[in-house]
Amino acid sequence: MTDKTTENTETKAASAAGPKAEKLIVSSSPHFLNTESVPKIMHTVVMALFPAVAASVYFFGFRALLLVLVCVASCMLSEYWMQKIRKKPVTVYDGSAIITGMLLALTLPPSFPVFGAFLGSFFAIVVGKQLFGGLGFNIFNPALLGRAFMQATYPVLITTWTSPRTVGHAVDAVSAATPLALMKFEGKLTPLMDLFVGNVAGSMGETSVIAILLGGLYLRYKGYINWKLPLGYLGSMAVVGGAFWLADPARYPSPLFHLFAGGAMLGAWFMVTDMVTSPVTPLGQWIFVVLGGAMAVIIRLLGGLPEGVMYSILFMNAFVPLLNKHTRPKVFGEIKTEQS
Amino acid sequence: MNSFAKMFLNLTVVGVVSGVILAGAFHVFDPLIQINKEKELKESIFVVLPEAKDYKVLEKTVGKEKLTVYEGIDASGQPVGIAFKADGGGFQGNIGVMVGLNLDYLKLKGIKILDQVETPGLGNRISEPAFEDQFKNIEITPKVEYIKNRKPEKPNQIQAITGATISSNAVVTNINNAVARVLKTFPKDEMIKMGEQAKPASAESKEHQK
Amino acid sequence: MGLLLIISAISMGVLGAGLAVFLAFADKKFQVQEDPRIEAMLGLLPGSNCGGCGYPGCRMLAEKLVSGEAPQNACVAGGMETVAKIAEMLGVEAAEHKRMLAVVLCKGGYAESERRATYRGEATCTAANLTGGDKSCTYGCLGYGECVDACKFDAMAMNSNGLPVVFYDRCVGCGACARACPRDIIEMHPEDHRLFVYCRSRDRGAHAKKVCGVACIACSLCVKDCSVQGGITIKDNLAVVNYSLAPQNDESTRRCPTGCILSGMEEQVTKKNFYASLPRQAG
Amino acid sequence: MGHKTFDRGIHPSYYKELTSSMRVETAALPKTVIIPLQQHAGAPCQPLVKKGDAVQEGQKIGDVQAFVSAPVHSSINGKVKDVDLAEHPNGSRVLSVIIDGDGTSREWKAGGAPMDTSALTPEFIRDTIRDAGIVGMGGAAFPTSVKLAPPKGKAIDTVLLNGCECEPFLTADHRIMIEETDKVVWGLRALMKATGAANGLIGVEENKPDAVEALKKAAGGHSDIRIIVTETKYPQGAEKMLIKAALNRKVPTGRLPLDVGVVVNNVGTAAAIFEAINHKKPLIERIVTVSGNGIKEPKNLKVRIGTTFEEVINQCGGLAGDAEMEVLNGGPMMGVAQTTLTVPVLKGTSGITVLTAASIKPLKYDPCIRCASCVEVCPMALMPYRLGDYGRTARVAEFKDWAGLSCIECGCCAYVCPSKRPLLQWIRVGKLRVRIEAARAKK
Amino acid sequence: MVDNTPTLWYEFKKGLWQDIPPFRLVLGTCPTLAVTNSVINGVAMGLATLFVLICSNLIVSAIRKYVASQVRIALYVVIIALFVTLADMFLAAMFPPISKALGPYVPLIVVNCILLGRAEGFAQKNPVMPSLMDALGIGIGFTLSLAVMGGIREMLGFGSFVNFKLLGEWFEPWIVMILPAGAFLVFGGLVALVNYISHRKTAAGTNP
Amino acid sequence: MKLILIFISASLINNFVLTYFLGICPFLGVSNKTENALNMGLATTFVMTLTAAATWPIYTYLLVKFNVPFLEYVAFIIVIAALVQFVEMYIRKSSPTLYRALGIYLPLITTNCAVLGLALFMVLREYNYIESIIFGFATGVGFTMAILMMSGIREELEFADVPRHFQGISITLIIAGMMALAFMGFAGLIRG
Ligand SMILES: Cc1cc2nc3c(=O)[nH]c(=O)nc-3n(C[C@H](O)[C@H](O)[C@H](O)COP(=O)(O)O)c2cc1C
Ligand SMILES: Cc1cc2nc3c(=O)[nH]c(=O)nc-3n(C[C@H](O)[C@H](O)[C@H](O)COP(=O)(O)O)c2cc1C
Ligand SMILES: Cc1cc2nc3c(=O)[nH]c(=O)nc-3n(C[C@H](O)[C@H](O)[C@H](O)COP(=O)(O)O)c2cc1C
Ligand SMILES: Cc1cc2nc3c(=O)[nH]c(=O)nc-3n(C[C@H](O)[C@H](O)[C@H](O)CO)c2cc1C
Ligand code: SF4
Ligand code: SF4
Ligand code: SF4
Ligand code: SF4
Ligand code: FES
Repeated sequence: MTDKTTENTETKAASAAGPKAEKLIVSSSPHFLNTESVPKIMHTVVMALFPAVAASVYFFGFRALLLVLVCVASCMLSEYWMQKIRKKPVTVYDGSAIITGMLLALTLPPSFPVFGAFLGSFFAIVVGKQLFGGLGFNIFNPALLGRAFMQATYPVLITTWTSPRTVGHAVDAVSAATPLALMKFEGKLTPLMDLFVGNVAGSMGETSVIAILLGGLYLRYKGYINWKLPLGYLGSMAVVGGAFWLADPARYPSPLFHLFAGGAMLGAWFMVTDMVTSPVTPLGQWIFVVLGGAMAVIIRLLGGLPEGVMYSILFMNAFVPLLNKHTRPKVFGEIKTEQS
Repeated sequence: MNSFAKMFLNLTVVGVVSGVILAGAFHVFDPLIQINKEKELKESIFVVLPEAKDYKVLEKTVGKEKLTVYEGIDASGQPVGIAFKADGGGFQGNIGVMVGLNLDYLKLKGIKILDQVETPGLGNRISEPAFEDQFKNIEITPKVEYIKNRKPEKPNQIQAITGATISSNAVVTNINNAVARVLKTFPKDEMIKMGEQAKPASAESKEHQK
Repeated sequence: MGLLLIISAISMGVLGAGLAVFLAFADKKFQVQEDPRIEAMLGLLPGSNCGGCGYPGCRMLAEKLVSGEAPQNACVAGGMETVAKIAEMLGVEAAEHKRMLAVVLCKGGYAESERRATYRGEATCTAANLTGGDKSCTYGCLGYGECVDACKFDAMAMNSNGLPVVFYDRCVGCGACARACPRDIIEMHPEDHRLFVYCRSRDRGAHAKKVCGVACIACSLCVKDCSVQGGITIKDNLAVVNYSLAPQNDESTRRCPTGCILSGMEEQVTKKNFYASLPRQAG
Repeated sequence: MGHKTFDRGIHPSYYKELTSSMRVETAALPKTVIIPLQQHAGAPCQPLVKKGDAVQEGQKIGDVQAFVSAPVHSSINGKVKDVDLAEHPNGSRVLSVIIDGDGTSREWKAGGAPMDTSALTPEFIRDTIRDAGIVGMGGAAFPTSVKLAPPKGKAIDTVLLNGCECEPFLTADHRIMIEETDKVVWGLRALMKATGAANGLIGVEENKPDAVEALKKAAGGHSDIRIIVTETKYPQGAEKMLIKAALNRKVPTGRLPLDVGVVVNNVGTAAAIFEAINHKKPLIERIVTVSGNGIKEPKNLKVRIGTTFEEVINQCGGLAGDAEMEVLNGGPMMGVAQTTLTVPVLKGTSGITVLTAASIKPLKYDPCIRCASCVEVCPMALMPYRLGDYGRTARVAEFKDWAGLSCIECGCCAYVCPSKRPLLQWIRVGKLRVRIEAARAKK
Repeated sequence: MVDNTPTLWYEFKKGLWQDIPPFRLVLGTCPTLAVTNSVINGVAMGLATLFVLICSNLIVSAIRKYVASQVRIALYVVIIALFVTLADMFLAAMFPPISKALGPYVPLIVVNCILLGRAEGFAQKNPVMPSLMDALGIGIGFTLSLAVMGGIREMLGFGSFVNFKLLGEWFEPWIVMILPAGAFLVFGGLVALVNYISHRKTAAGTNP
Repeated sequence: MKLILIFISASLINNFVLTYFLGICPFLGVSNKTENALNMGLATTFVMTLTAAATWPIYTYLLVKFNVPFLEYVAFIIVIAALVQFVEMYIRKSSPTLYRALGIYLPLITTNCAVLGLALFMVLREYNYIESIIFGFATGVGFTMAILMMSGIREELEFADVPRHFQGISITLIIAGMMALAFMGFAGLIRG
């Protein structure tokens, strides 16, 4: 049985209101609600993503801006298109598709072709979101799904990086390695300060820790994200990364490196926290982030791919329904042994 | 007929009949399959040892393991190099490489990827001649190495395939491991001696056919 | 070649034989008889799992039928044909099976009855009823069509007056609609019932009349007009038909001042008629 | 912060300042009252009068022998106009006694000091309470005498007076605690006596410091009475939450406060008990907060039971404007919306809240975005988003399995939902379906 | 036999659309997913299955009267395995590259649900001729389905069709299509397409 | 150590369902409810472990010893069919409740290609006896995990507004595709 959502209610209620209505309204309690709304939340997240977008434009120039625009536009268009052909109310302006587009763009390398960005956005929205019925029903994080699809579709293009253009550095436009790839394949470590500011090669929005933190903390301040999720995820990464580091400091990087490099920050603040695709129960949330963080580090250090954040989140997404079902909090006053 | 007898008969008869049919079929097809396998082996040896026209099989058992190398010989029966298989894990699964080594044990003569299950379009480009050909005349001391995104600079270097560093690395590592093992097990002079004693494969297989 | 043949024949033979012995042994040891009739019975049932029989799903009913716990005419959705088949399979005479139909016992749509408030909330009848409902008549149809949603056989629709309509030709009598209605407006009746009081209001006549033009006002005219004594009675300000007594023609309904008691002949709408009667919509 | 409380819950806007400092005014004597014969949980009363009878203020006009029930009394002097079905604030039509007043009224006063509670017997207290028709005035209107008669083997150690009044807008209890402080404390002592409880507690939310002050002063002489200041949080006033906050005891699911040795009563109930015993006055009037942005002059009024909402509202300046409004019996969180203004004030009517169309919830809702807000606020630790779905789709087995029956209908979940999903309404549908299913299974 | 002729055509035809294996019956999904990264592989797999299906349906329907019910499944499976082994050897001997590409999925025809499904569901209850037609229809339907899947995946994944470069240099192949994920996605999409077409058909049928 | 690696590899990294496409039919068919999925997973795990335990000796002591490798498929399938049938009969007799929950899935397992695939892979990879059993068990665990995840997701989707043509098998396959995308993260985690 599907959700009888808005349009249903509206048309039926409107017709039922009939011609002879008096001036009293009846409804079921509670009668007044708080002022949150889905578009409000989503637009705040869009705002929170601006620092990261700005940083990517600063470091990677015009192309970064182009990619963000292409992704956002194609996400919105895809959503509009799907909702039109399904004859569903068009909800493009609630902002969730904008977030998906921005986040997808931020996970792409600056040199990624425009056509690929379009394809990824299309997949993210149409297959990753609308095929499940749109906002709220998707199982996997659409942006990450789009990224994973691109990773599998154009693995070479998506791992071709350019250096950031900053004063004093020679521009190496052809290709450069990301800090994680340097660590993994060449055993070189990037200075933490560069990572923090974002002065490294990598996906557009993943590079600048400070810009992401700014947005993330703003969201936390607004109360739209649960502190458990980002901190648990990062904490778990730090602990597992730290364990490796303590075991063999020469071979494995420090926990701070894990937190600052790659998609850890963007993932922890904006993707782990995606409400739709994370668990709703406290215990479920803990399991989600702890296992996710650990898995990200393990994939980074031992796996075939340099980046584990995306896969760890997607993988844990698939467990969310089970987690929600089986980690329900204990009902107030519930007693185990029922005595009569 | 009671049901047990029926069951018994059913299964036994089907078992015997299928056994017989399969044995018959095996008898017909197996030689063909063997020929295919041999042809594949021969072809790969001839690829990595281009001058070879025939080869000899040299075997030696060290501990539990049996090592096999193939000595390529030219039309006149003179050895032109040795070939051997190098196996090891790649990105997805096993990568098997046929490696051709110079008789002087200094340089590779060529390689051929026999089997691999790497990602099509990425890792599986190790099977492309462009990659395999890089290994011609590569020095094996101290070790074969790969470098990324640049033209090789040293005589023991090849360039890794972009986006498939792991597969490239696996090929190189496999080769290094196998070369080291062959060098240890089949010292140069012993090899020559063994080669003189062995018969060419073509002769052997003919015998076998009879 | 010969050896190979023999080896494989023997090994397969032995394997096959061993297996046969093993299974035969297991078969003897673990034999449990499951009634194959259950499967066959399931094949006869409509398979729509409508729940009209009172069991959770067709399979359950099949089991109960085979074990004799359910009457052969338990399946309401399958109709006479199914009953006959079931009876045949169970080897008994087909029980009498009267076709049941759903009847909507309220005629106060938008046109006839007043709505005193605006309802805001989930557009289902149960939900609206929880708030008391927006209708002045607290017994009448709320018009949110929960019964229509409950009908699995596409046998209902809401008409333009905000009342549900049952399609005479489609209804299989499963009773899902009656169970769904929070105000008990729908009743299940055998096909031969014709006389219905299309009102559920237990209010006194004056109030009932005030809020709805077609309410039963308990004026007793139908009680007097009924040719059989006690065929129609008044209970709780509402006329009640006693189906074992009252003749099902429309004699007794002639003088009803609000027209709420009717012989249902004219009520038999078929799906086709219903949709044909709708004004054509563009596109 | 730092005050006792329970887990989860919400902090809605309270709007209590509208009426919290207003003294209680006595409403004008109504011309007509409609007194439903069922104003309480339990069996409805049978009428004791018929059309045309003359009745006196305080005269019993309906009663029944059932244990869980409470008699009803006429709240004015006059003549019975009719005994008929009439609109009830719960939305149905209920048998009611309609009385035309003659404009006179009597005094309920007994000379001298209040009785000494230690001189009374528990039976006397219980019988007086029952006779006076006293039911819980905190909302649920459960007959108070029943609560005071615990089954054998259950001891009650604490009587907890509920002065939290966590509903937005409502200030009736607040005013009672300030203006009738002594009556409340006396009522509490009577309740303790009736149940044999050694402790008396009064739970008050921290946003009513003046009430706390007054109560502390009045209870000063009694060492067995303590005032518990709780955090201002909704639904602090729900009895399970209050017991958790005050005593750190958890009432097991499906059980009563009684099972943890507690009886919870509203402060208004306690004051009514004082009047019933000392003044022999049955429950015929109560304090009602009339507030909300749809009311011209919000007030606390002492109203005769049976007065129509219309009359009450008119005494508060009427509705503010002609636009569509919502009139609630109770506060905005738990109140029941009325379809007409001709419904009467009941014993359990603690407030009449009128909200303008613009300030109530919207009609439209969005899909659930799994934001977990509802899970985070549910004081019963349920999973409202899922219960809503199960209720809506009538999936009874799952609804029960996910503990839907434990919902106390506080509405926190629906309040916080950013998608504005009518969660509580769906849960109610689910509970109803469970009940129907159970009834059907029994048959 | 003669009076059976009209239905024989039906037995054949139903496998082509009405009961087309992987999409409608949702049987034999594993090979459908595993070997369809190119048209050739798909067709080879389909033909191998067709061969086994014909043989096993024939034998099963021929011996159906002599089989003890308790060992029915075991027996059928053995018969199927016999023909699969034959097919496997044949491929290895005659078409080594295809044999290599199909890998372990040829032996897995043994447990392809289609074979047992048809043996149990059809051949066991029907005479030889209809069983043959059924096998042909289902087998060809299966082969066609694999070819379509293979076609789409090869086209997108390599930019070619039957190894013939169709899409030009501008096309950057979608590697995902050759990977497991692509197989699932394409399969899912095709099932939806089949649903769509049949929904359209039924809709057209009821509202002329 | 090798045993642990085999376990992780077979249950996670080279998950039979999501990377080798084995056992898809039950994966699609029995994943609509978590309870069913769990039971199916357990039954499959059980049969897989037994299969590994039973086919290994047959391979080693019959097929290899007598040099008749071509009988591999036939011999294996006989053993599997017998095992499944035996387990079915046994459960039916010993625990009717368990049979109610599990029994209906057992015949499905015979035609679950994951079981035969398991035996074939086991031989191909030249595992020894203990390794084979672990491999069988781990494969079953991997199957159980995949089918459980899928069932959880499908239960969640009961309330989702999936487009009509995509409902049922179609969306299930697409979700499987997404799960396969997510599982790609494990690629190369343990080589070989
Ligand atoms: C779908 C997919 C398939 C991949 N296949 C291979 C592969 O076959 N061989 C390989 O070495 N790396 C493969 N990779 C790994 C990445 O491309 C990895 O980042 C790369 O090996 C690093 O090389 P680079 O430093 O040249 O970018 C694959 C990645 C993805 C997402
Ligand atoms: C059927 C029933 C029986 C009750 N029995 C008792 C009782 O024996 N003792 C008691 O203290 N309260 C009893 N209660 C009252 C409850 O504890 C509670 O105070 C009442 O339901 C109102 O609670 P609320 O206003 O929080 O909804 C009973 C309630 C119900 C519904
Ligand atoms: C969500 C919720 C909120 C409540 N809030 C209050 C309240 O603020 N004040 C109050 O007296 N009773 C409140 N109640 C009722 C109490 O639970 C309890 O029934 C009452 O205090 C018992 O006293 P009474 O029987 O004298 O009414 C609330 C109940 C619920 C379910
Ligand atoms: C805190 C927060 C984080 C979000 N993160 C993502 C994200 O990582 N990827 C994405 O596609 N949408 C994200 N969204 C938007 C939205 O939830 C998402 O598109 C839904 O998954 C679509 O159903 C986010 C929304 C919020 C409020
Ligand atoms: S109209 Fe009612 S009784 Fe008739 S088929 Fe529909 S739900 Fe069943
Ligand atoms: S008959 Fe009942 S369920 Fe149907 S629309 Fe009327 S009130 Fe709703
Ligand atoms: S589920 Fe019930 S108890 Fe929980 S917040 Fe909602 S209304 Fe309150
Ligand atoms: S608060 Fe609303 S949107 Fe959030 S989880 Fe609950 S029902 Fe869903
Ligand atoms: S084909 Fe593999 S399980 Fe059906």
